[in-house]
Amino acid sequence: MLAIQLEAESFEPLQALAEWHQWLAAELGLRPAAESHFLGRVRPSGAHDALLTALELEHYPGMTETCIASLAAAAAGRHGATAVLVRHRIGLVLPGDAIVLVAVAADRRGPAQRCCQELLEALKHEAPFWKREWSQGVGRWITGNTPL
Amino acid sequence: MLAIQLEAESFEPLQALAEWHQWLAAELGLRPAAESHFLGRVRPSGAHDALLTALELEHYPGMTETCIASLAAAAAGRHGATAVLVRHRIGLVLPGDAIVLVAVAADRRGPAQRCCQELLEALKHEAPFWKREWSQGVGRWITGNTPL
Amino acid sequence: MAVSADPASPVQVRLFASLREATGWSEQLVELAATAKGANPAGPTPEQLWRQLGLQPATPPAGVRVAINQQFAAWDASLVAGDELAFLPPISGG
Amino acid sequence: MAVSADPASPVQVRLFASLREATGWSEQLVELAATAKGANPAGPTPEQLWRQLGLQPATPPAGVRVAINQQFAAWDASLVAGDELAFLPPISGG
Repeated sequence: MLAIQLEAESFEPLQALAEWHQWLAAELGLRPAAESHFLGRVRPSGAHDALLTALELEHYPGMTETCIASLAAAAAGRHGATAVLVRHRIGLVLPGDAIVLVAVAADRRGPAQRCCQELLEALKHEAPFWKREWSQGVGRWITGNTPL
Repeated sequence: MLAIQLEAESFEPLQALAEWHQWLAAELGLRPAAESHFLGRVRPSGAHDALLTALELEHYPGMTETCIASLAAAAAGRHGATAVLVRHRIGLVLPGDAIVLVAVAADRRGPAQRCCQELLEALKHEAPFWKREWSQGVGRWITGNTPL
Repeated sequence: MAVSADPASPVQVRLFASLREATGWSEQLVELAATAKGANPAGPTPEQLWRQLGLQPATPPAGVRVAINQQFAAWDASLVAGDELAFLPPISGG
Repeated sequence: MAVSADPASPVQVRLFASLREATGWSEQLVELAATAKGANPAGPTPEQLWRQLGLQPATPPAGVRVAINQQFAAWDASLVAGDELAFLPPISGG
């Protein structure tokens, strides 16, 4: 069970989790024994320690959504997870704002944790997103990810 | 920064996370870049597949709280995590109800995830809690943990 | 479908992020050059289009990836009429 | 403080979960037997108290742990007057 959504505006991660819980309860009739969540927010400063005005997230409309869904389905299948939630920001994201939320429900803690972790790495390296750091009116494309 | 609490009554995990977020924002002045959460709920059936009426959690008042705090501080120190939240039920817990919530905030995803995972294992094996499964009026003490 | 590309059929080429900014365009319809067709009987490749469009550097950098019809593809895949080809600079999501 | 236990000093012994149920009591003040003291000049040990109390099985099972004053301790640690000693069956938290 996949719930994938790109968010063009600021979103409240706990609200997203609450909606997901309601949906899971309605679909499954019971609440899963284990959930692992990851929440990422924009840092106040960028790669070169300059204070960030915003982080811009470009994506490939169509391909990005499909790609996330297929990465999520693959990770869920590999780990036997029951349900996966992904919310990912696009557009201009302010420091402190949520940029990515991944949640995995499973019957045991191991699969939930491993699936969540693996899917996050997959999103970082395989889903078509490009980050640009805006600082003092200058935008700089990021060519990699922060170290794990 | 540790926030440890034993819960004698049913608690709402997202509400607990919301309170923690408010506290973190007030204490830190900014929201951490990475958060990893784990939420465990009581399964509908027990070790021998019998439907559970409830799971009972006994603890050692005083030692359990101290022990969780020291495990949390050690895990946070080892991984350089910024803050740790632990909420753990005691008493009778109904199927589907939250039994444990662990949340870790850090500057990067790796430390947040690893600290959360490690602390959960430590709670399972090192914090004085004892589970008794109640089914059809009979209570059975659990002698181990579900496999990872 | 083993349909060979009509040399005159356009392919929609899309660029993103730093590649888009470096060239100043985000999409264009590209007529497949006859030379490209000649070099690969099964249809021109993303690598050939990269050169045909004069994208820089002439040899595609290792971090740049290719998508055909919104699926990751190889640099030596065969393009057919109507394909959507995208060049994707190094990904940084999550 | 290297205070040697007064043989007549009570130790508060606590049992939990399955151990509590097997014995039918959860805490009691235990006078340290003179024999236990004699066997270990530094003070009696949790293992000696386990035997003195007739807990079963006579050799403490591998999964059972000891806490002294609410800290995990060794089976051969020395108890002193006023200590709180707990026997903890296998832990299953989280």
